[in-house]
This record gives sequence, structure tokens and C-alpha cells, in this order.
Amino acid sequence: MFLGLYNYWIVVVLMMIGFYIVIAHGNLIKKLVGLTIFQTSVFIFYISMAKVNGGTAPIVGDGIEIYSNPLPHVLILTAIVVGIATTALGLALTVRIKEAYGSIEEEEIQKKDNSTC
Amino acid sequence: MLSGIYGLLSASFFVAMDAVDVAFTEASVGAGISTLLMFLAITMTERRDHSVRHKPWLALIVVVVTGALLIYGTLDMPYFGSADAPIHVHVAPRYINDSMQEIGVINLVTSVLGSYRAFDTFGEVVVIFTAGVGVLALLSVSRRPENDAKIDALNVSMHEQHLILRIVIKILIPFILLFALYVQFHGDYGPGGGFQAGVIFAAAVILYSMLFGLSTARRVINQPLTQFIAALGVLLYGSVGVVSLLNGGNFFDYNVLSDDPVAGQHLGILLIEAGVGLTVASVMIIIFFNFQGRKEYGQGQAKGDV
Amino acid sequence: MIAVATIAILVVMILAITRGIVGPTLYDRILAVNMFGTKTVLLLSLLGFLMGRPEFLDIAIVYALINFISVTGILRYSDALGSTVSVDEKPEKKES
Amino acid sequence: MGTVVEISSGFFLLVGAFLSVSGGVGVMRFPDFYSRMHAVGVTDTLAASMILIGLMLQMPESLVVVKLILILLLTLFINPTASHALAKAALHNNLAPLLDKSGDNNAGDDSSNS
Repeated sequence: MFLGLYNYWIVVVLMMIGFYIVIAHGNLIKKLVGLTIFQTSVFIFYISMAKVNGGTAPIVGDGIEIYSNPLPHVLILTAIVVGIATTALGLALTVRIKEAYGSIEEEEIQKKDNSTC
Repeated sequence: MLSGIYGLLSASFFVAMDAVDVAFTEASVGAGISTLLMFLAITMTERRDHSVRHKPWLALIVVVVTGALLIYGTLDMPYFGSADAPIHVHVAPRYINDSMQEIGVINLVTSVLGSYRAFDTFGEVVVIFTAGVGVLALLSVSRRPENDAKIDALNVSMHEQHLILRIVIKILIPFILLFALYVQFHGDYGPGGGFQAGVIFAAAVILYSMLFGLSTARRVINQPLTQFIAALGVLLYGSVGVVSLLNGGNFFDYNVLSDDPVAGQHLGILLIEAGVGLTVASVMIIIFFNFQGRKEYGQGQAKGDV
Repeated sequence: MIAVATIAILVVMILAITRGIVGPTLYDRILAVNMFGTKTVLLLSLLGFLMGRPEFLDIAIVYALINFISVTGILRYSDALGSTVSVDEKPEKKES
Repeated sequence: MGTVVEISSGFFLLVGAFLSVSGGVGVMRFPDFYSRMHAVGVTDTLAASMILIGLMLQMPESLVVVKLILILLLTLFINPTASHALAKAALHNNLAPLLDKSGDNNAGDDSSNS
């Protein structure tokens, strides 16, 4: 009876995979990959909510009655590009950390921090 | 390594989303460039994976508990695709039913993006611009002349391997640029618009710079100009709002831009999409150039040290 | 017919993903990504026809281009990743 | 007339589907990278063109056909180039072909024929 909810379950599973990668890995780039997966799951969540049974893409055409909801599409469209920009910023930070510490493993960075101060 | 799988994953996610429209264009465009950036960053940092996972069991338990709670939460959600979900009841019918009279743009996504929700979009564009500035601040290098020759030599030796690729790309690039312009101006009638067009345009430039070397690409598109254009796009977007304010409407109220409200809406959306396209394209180019410049700088340093 | 072709392509995509996950070398994965991209282009065109709204074709074109760009980029940078890059400067060089 | 177009379009679609499935099986079953590459590179381009031609016959609307031709041209350009570059990069980075028992089905066949 709950089978109609499967889209949310897929989203939750993806989101948890991303979450697990973020908290369980020490490698900063892997953490960013996890964040990206998390982000993608949110995108899928919005887009699947916008879907209406029997509806098509929200571009007005002749003889089409039902459209999907255009609002989530707009939000996600902008969010994707913003997501790339912010991911790039995170990667830039990682590259700088690598240059400064010689490592992108969280624990090694911590160790170096502790030893210097 | 994780890179190949990452590319596959993102691609397949967006295939799964396919029943919907424009988001997909955007997604496929995003998948390409973000994979590339991720890969570039991996080559710049470390590729061996010697990370010790700290307490995977604890993490797993946290994840499982959170997931179970979230799934419990979904039990009250409306079913997939049901037409009477709350999200479809409130503002969406107005967008769907009235926008043809009010705005007259066939693609509803464009009309919502450019007109009804212009404030949101403005915010997003500013965020993208800020991210570009951030990358610039973090990664820009003042290149020293003695490294230049070494970097050039490295580039040339790289290029000898890719002769066929270079020729094919030389043929393809004009078409990619043309297609980007098509997407930009076709956004009113089909899937497309400033965001997608900007990314495609940037992708063409990135392709060029990858195969022909950064210094060559910088000679064609110099970076100060790109930075200026990024700012210009945001400025264009904002000034459309200010002009409509001065003409007696609200901020981003395009009805007053022309005598005929619908024509005013068209003009406003066109200008705004142009601003978005300029900003997105130049910010992507800036991000990529800086990553690549940093990488080549590092390589030059390493070669110089040895 | 279109439905049959769509199903066939879905099957091939699953095979490609398997190869991408299993693939012993980096190049196997890139190969799988490339194949996946081509099949996605075909799938998009087929789906556009299946749903009767050929607007999807634009997306297919974009996907073809972007797939090529990302594969090229990964190849270009995998030179740096690959174990031994023989950087021997050849004397005759094109204008660059 | 209509039925002829219909049947030929179906034929093209089926051939394309068959070719791509065989490519997929090849990718799974072949022993080393270069033979997998051979399987994909050769079948992929032909399968794509077959399916696109089949679709073109389905829809005689001009703009759609133009777009399909565009996709076809792109595929014809991009696929062989990509597989060529891939094989070359693999060879360049010392990924040796599997040369021993089964003889000569390996060489870096870059599928520029299709």
C-alpha cells in the first residue's frame, strides 16, 4: 500500500549514501563527492515531486491539458549551476589545503595542526 | 578510482529523471563540467587512497537511524505523481493557466524563471558570481616568466600526442558555440536559456584550452576581459530591475519596460537571460582557467625544483 | 519497434554500468562512460518519440557534445595520472 | 508507401538494437581492454546511425529530421575520435594488450571505419 512512495525511498537511500561518505571518509575530495551525491538526491526529490501523472513537460503545446509543475524545475535548474559553482569553490579550497599541508586526509591535517601550535 | 564511477553515477541519475524537461538539459550539462572539475582536482591532489575510515560502524548506525526516520517521515507524503498533492494546488495552476496571457512565453519554465521569480534567479546569479570571485581569490597565480618556457615545453610535448583530437575539435568548436547561442535565444520556445547556454559556451572554451594549452587559450580569451564580463552580466541583470523601478513599476516588473505589457515582458526576459548567460559562461571559464593555471604552475614548479 | 529498441538500449546501459564498476583499469571505466553517454543520446531520442514530444532532441545534442568534452578532458588529464608519461620533446612542432 | 516506410524504419531500429546489445555483451565478455574497445567502437557507431535513421523515417517533420541528422553527424564525428583517443592514451600509458593464447584479435583497433 505504500508502494506509491517509492520515489521518496530512492531519494532517502541516495541521501544516506552521500551522508555516509561525508561522515565516514577522511579524504576531503571524497567528502565533496559525498556532498554532490547528497545534492543530487535533493534534486531528484524536487523533480519527482513536480511530476504529475499523465502530464508532460511544461512547454505549452496544442491539445495538451496536463503539465508538470514548472516551479520545482526552475528552482532546481538554478540550483544545479549554483551547485557546480560552489563545488568548484570547495575543490579550490581543497587544492590550497593540499599545497599548504601536503595532504588532504583529515587526520594528517589535524596532526600537523596540533604539532605546530 | 572513484572518478569514472562518479561520472557514471551522475549520468545515470539524470537519466532517471528523464520524464521531466529542462532540468535535464541543465543536469547533463552540469554532469560534464563537474566531472571534469572533480577529475582535475583529483589529479592536482592525491590519487592514492590511504584514508583510514574512522569508526565506520558509528557512521553506519547514524546513517541507518537517520534514513529510517526519514522513511518514516515519507509515509505521510503524497503519492508519486498524484495530481492533488499540495505542491500542485497552490501557485502552480496560476503559472500554468495565466502565464500565456501575462507573459506570452511558451516555455513555462522560462517565464517562471525570468519573470515571476526573477528575484530568486538574481540571487542565484549573484551566488555564482561570488563563487567565481572566491575561486579567483584562492587559486589565481602570478606567473613567473622563467616557468613559462618550461610550461610551454610541457604543453607542446602533450600536444604532439593529440593530433587527431585537435583537428576534430577544431572542426567542432564553431558548432558548439553556435549551438550555445541557439540554446540561449531559443529558451523562450523550448528547453534552454541563459544557464544552459552559458555552460555550453564555457564548455567549448574549456575544450579548446584543454587541447591547445592554457596559454594559447588565454591569448584568445584573456582573463581580465572575462572577469569584466562576469561582472557585466550581474550588472545587466540588476539594472533591468532598476530601470523597471524607475519606470514606475516594481523591481523586476517588466510590464513597464514597453508600451505593451507582453512586449515588455519579452524584452525583460531576453535581457535577463543575456545577463545570466554572460555571467555563467564567464564564471565557468574563470573557474576552469584558474584550476588549470594552478596545475600548470605546480607542474612548472616541480620541474624547476628537480 | 521504438519500445523494443528502448528496452535493448536500457539493457546495454546496465551492462555498461557493470563494466564501469567492475572494470579493472581506468581506461575500462572511461570506455564504459563513453559507451553510456552514446547510449544515453540514443535513449533520449527514442524517449522523445515515445512520448510524442520531440523537444528532447535538443537535450540529446547537448548530451552528445558534453559527453565528448568530458571524455576528452578525462583522457587529457589521465596522462598525468597514468604511471609513466614519457615526455620526450619531438623536434618538429606545429604552431601552437 | 506508408507501410514501406514503416517496415524499413522498424527494420533499422531492430538492427540498431541488435547491434548495441551485441556491443554490450562484447563489453562484458571480452578478456582485455583492447578487445572490449573493439566491441564497443565498431558496433556503437553503426548502431547509433541505424537507430537514428530508423527514427528519421518515423517522423517526416522537417525540423525534427534536421536535428536527428545533426545528432547523426555528431555521433559519426565523435565516436571514432573518442575511441581513437582512448586507445592511444591507453597504449601510451603502457597498458599492454593481452597477447598470448588467442592469437590476433587484440591490436588497438580504433574503429575509424563504420
